[in-house]
Amino acid sequence: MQLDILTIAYIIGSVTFILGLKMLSNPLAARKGNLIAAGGMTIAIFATIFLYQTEDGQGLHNYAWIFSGLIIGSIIGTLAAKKVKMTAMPEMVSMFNGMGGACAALISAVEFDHVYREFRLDSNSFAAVVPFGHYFTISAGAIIGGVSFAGSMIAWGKLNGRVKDFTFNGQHIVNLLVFGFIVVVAGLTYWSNTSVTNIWFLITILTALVYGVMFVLPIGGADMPVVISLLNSFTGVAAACGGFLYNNKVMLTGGILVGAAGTLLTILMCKAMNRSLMNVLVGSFGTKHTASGGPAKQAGNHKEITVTDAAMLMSYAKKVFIVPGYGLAVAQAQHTCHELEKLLEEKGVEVKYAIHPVAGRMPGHMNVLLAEADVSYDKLLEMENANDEFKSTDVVLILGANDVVNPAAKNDPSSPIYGMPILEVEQAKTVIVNKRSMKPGYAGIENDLFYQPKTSMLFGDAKAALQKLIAEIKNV
Amino acid sequence: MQLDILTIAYIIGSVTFILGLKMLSNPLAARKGNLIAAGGMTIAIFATIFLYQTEDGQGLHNYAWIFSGLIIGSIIGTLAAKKVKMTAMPEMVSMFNGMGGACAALISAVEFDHVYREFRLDSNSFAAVVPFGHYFTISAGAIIGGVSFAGSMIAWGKLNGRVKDFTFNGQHIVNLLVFGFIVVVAGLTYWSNTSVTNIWFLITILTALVYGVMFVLPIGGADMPVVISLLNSFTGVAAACGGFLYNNKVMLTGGILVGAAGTLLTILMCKAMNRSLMNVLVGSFGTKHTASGGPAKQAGNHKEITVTDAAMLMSYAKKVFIVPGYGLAVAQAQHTCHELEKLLEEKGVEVKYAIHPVAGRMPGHMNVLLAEADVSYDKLLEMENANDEFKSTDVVLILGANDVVNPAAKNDPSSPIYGMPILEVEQAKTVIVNKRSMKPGYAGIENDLFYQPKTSMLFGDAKAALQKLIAEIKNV
Amino acid sequence: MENILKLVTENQQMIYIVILMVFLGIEVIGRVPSVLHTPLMSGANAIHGVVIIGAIIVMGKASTDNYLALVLGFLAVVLGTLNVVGGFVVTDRMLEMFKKKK
Amino acid sequence: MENILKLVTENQQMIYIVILMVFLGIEVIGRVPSVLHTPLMSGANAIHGVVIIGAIIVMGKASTDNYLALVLGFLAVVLGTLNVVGGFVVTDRMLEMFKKKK
Ligand SMILES: NC(=O)c1ccc[n+]([C@@H]2O[C@H](COP(=O)([O-])OP(=O)(O)OC[C@H]3O[C@@H](n4cnc5c(N)ncnc54)[C@H](OP(=O)(O)O)[C@@H]3O)[C@@H](O)[C@H]2O)c1
Ligand SMILES: NC(=O)c1ccc[n+]([C@@H]2O[C@H](COP(=O)([O-])OP(=O)(O)OC[C@H]3O[C@@H](n4cnc5c(N)ncnc54)[C@H](OP(=O)(O)O)[C@@H]3O)[C@@H](O)[C@H]2O)c1
Repeated sequence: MQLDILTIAYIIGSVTFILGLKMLSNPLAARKGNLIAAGGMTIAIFATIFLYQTEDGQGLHNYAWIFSGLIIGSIIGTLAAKKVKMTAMPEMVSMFNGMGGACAALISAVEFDHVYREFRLDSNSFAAVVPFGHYFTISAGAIIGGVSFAGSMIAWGKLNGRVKDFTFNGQHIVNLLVFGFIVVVAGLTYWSNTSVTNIWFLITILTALVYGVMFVLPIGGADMPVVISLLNSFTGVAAACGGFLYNNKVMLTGGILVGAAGTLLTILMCKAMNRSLMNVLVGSFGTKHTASGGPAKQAGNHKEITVTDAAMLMSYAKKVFIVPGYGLAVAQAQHTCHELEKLLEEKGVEVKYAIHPVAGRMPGHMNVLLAEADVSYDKLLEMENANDEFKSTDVVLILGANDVVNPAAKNDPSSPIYGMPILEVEQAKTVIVNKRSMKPGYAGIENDLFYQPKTSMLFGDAKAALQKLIAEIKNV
Repeated sequence: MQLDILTIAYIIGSVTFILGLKMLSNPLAARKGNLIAAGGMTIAIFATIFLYQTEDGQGLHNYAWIFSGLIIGSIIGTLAAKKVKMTAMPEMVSMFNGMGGACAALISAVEFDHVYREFRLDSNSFAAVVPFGHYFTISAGAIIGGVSFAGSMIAWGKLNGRVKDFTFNGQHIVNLLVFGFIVVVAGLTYWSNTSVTNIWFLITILTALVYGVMFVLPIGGADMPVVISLLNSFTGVAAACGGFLYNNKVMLTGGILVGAAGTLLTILMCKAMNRSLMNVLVGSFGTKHTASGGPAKQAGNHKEITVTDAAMLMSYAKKVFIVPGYGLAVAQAQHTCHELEKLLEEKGVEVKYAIHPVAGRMPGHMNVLLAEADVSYDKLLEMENANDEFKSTDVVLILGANDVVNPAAKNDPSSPIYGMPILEVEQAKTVIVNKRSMKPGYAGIENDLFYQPKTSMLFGDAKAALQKLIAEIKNV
Repeated sequence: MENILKLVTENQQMIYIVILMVFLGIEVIGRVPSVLHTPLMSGANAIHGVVIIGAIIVMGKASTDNYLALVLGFLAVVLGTLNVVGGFVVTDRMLEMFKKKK
Repeated sequence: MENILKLVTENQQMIYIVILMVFLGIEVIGRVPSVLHTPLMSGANAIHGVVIIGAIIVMGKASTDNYLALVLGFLAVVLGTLNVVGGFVVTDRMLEMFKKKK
């Protein structure tokens, strides 16, 4: 009876996960989908706590531990999630993903301990008593969870600047070797004498952690969203291992669902950047070019524009396009930007935003950022539509964007970003670029646009520059 | 070993069904998808024949019967499918669907016979010895299969004109009563004395057949595609019952897949006609209005046009739109129509086709028809695009279409087709309508378009009229 | 009530398979263009012809002296084959026409 | 080889569930607009937090004197909860911003 209700709770959980994920991929229903999945998760969790029975018909105990764990986790989780700044979202997601991976690895560790205590005295190897399938799920959960945990931590560190890119020659071969080593050690754990089984298992987990670190280290910071999505699907698979272990359908279905969806999402993200997953993982895209590019390699002369001139130009324009980028997010200048937009509109200037899908550091970053400042939705143009309109635009104001307007993506086949669709701002009459220096953006490459006759630079922090612009325009 | 391979064959079968259906809903991959599903089906069938084992480990026998059945079915099926005319496709599909339903019902009948022989002597009712779940699947398979078979036959008859619509007052209440009767009889079969169990079961099946007939009879002929799609999903569920019965995963998954997909497809079809499923099933759409409409109710005067004048008009037009409809298919005039198109193009006239999604008697009917005559794809405009272009069109030539150009769908809220999107041909300069008389189309309602000053009628069979037109245009 | 609940646990996996299949059926069809409705219907029609497997099992298990079962089973095999073979062939013919368009 | 084949039959239903789930995951994501990539990633992230259920089971089964298991299990519960709660809350916050657009 009790178990039957648990089964039903699990079915409800699985169904809400599917529904939730389905709705999450539709802009209008996304928020409701998230809530539905959260509701199903809550049902599944409490059903487990109160209804679960072990094979011999006993309920769970250690309620004090369980509830304190739940309460502590909920409080920290809620606080962290509520406090994090919008720009730090991807870091937060990476962090939470790491926690999930660690959880899966810990479960496997406890389960291993359980089996180990039972058998270490009676037999001389795991292989003799533990079915391979059972050991395999334990081991896979530990390894995948460990890789996901360590990788996510590195991704987190990279996103907030604590961890720097690190590459050396032959790194991918070393990584492959480490991976092979894990497989060997996992085999040794199963087949070696029980006196050392636990040591081998410990080595398995440790090497998995090392592999996680080495896997993510060489990948450029700009590619972290892709990596996080991949690690996300790893954690899903690790959770599914737990589902196999306990023959628990809700873990199994939830884990596999995320594993599959995450893998596809990873591929879709790569496609949006016009690159292959292989290229992201092995290409060391971000790093190499930060090294080779850099401010030394200036290709020509750029010209500057004063705030007064910029204000004049924009006040008398018919149509102004604002191109927001990562710099706008860093400067937290979205509200000031919205102010400028309103001011110009009052003066009869038509103002629109051109949103590049990968501007910023996470997909949809600019949409979220500008929504935060209450910029109205119909002012935001997607890349294709914006590109159609630049021809009839008088002034394009670029606020802290760089790679997404780099014409090298169109013209220079040797450029690492070649093939990425960009905002073709050079079709407009005038281009004003606001950034703090001539330094390159995340891809670490020079931007020809800045040296073109149409373009003038307006140096300074985005927020400060916008404030000055606003003051000047009010005077015009 | 043998059974393990069978399991794998079934998994392959299930996967190919999913893949096949997925590909079928994408125009470019559809044909490949159909072949993949067919391949999976072949594997599953032959694996069953050679690898299946009963619970006591025996293989199947009666190979001679099985193979002759397969061969006879294949030959008839292939011949029928190859010989059928394009316009008769929906009838053919309905027929095949009925065969599937009958097959499911027969399986249930044999299975019932099997159980009955085993228990009739030992016990006094089925309820005492047969688990309810087992009986339920047998009974559900028989009933659903029977309804699907009988309904499909009636649908087939309606489509080829052998069965006429038939309605009486309170029909839907009678149908509900019949359905209730089936449920009662199915219950009696289970709980009554074994001496009469077999009689009750026979009555169950017979009433299911009656219900299938009565269910489809009142529905208008034009709605048959929707009904067939619905019966299709019934047969899917009946097949899934077989899957439960034999704990056979490939039948279960295939059946449920088609059941779910078919139900959604039915709803999508209704949406494409801007009606609800309820309205289709209970509305008796086609019938009522064939009765109330009809040639007597002419709303005004129509004018005719001679072939010579029509030929002149079209030869000197800049842009001509052809609107094909059911009449073109009936007259098998697609090749002649293509000839006219080529002739006009030679004369420098721009010719395009406006394709309404539900023109003809099956979705995509016109696309298939014109493709058969090698009309090039980019000449076919979908409704929305065609509607944008009519304004700049000199002559619209309507060939055997009626309901899809009826302005009542836009203007007359009391019309049964009100709300259906139509081709707005009255925006063009001139409209020429070819049909054989002033009779209404499938919905059975008057068409105001024919009485408008812009419109002139060119009476006659579509093929004959087109041939005359071609001859005249050659003379111009 | 308790019996029904027990059925749920006993057939847990089946229930999962059915639910997932329903979701898949709906997802896979998603938003097809109405032009493809007929071939899709006919393709789905061919797939439920999988019921032929049940017919083969029934036929193959029938004892050789049970003529009722033999005849009904034989009929079921023939009809099921008609559904499968006819369904796939008819769909292929229809799709062949469609492909020409490109 | 034969053992592996046997595993297939024994875990037939599980295999079906896994395969169907993979299909569903792929179908459901389909073609999302790139604007939704981040919230979708974070929502999926919250869902795999279902691993918390494993942590609860481990914790609830650990004997009260096995401190290693208790401590590791407790840690697992805390981390799993972080994943679930943090994941859903962060996703909700993100989507709240998106909704404002309309
Ligand atoms: N969105 C995603 O999902 C995603 C995912 C993976 C990778 N990426 C990558 O991230 C990049 C995004 O392109 P992007 O054009 O948005 O950014 P970007 O190319 O990284 O350029 C940002 C620019 O902003 C300037 N900046 C920094 N702080 C500023 C401040 N406080 N005020 C004004 N300017 C400031 C920087 O120049 P100064 O230092 O001179 O000020 C920098 O050149 C692309 O390479 C994309 O492929 C994005
Ligand atoms: N396509 C689908 O999937 C589908 C599904 C369900 C329902 N329907 C319904 O079917 C109808 C389709 O509209 P439609 O405009 O294509 O056809 P329609 O409204 O049925 O009209 C066909 C017209 O063709 C004429 N005709 C018949 N034989 C002819 C011949 N040999 N030569 C010339 N003309 C001939 C008839 O008039 P005469 O008798 O005067 O010649 C008739 O008025 C709609 O009501 C639609 O809702 C379609």
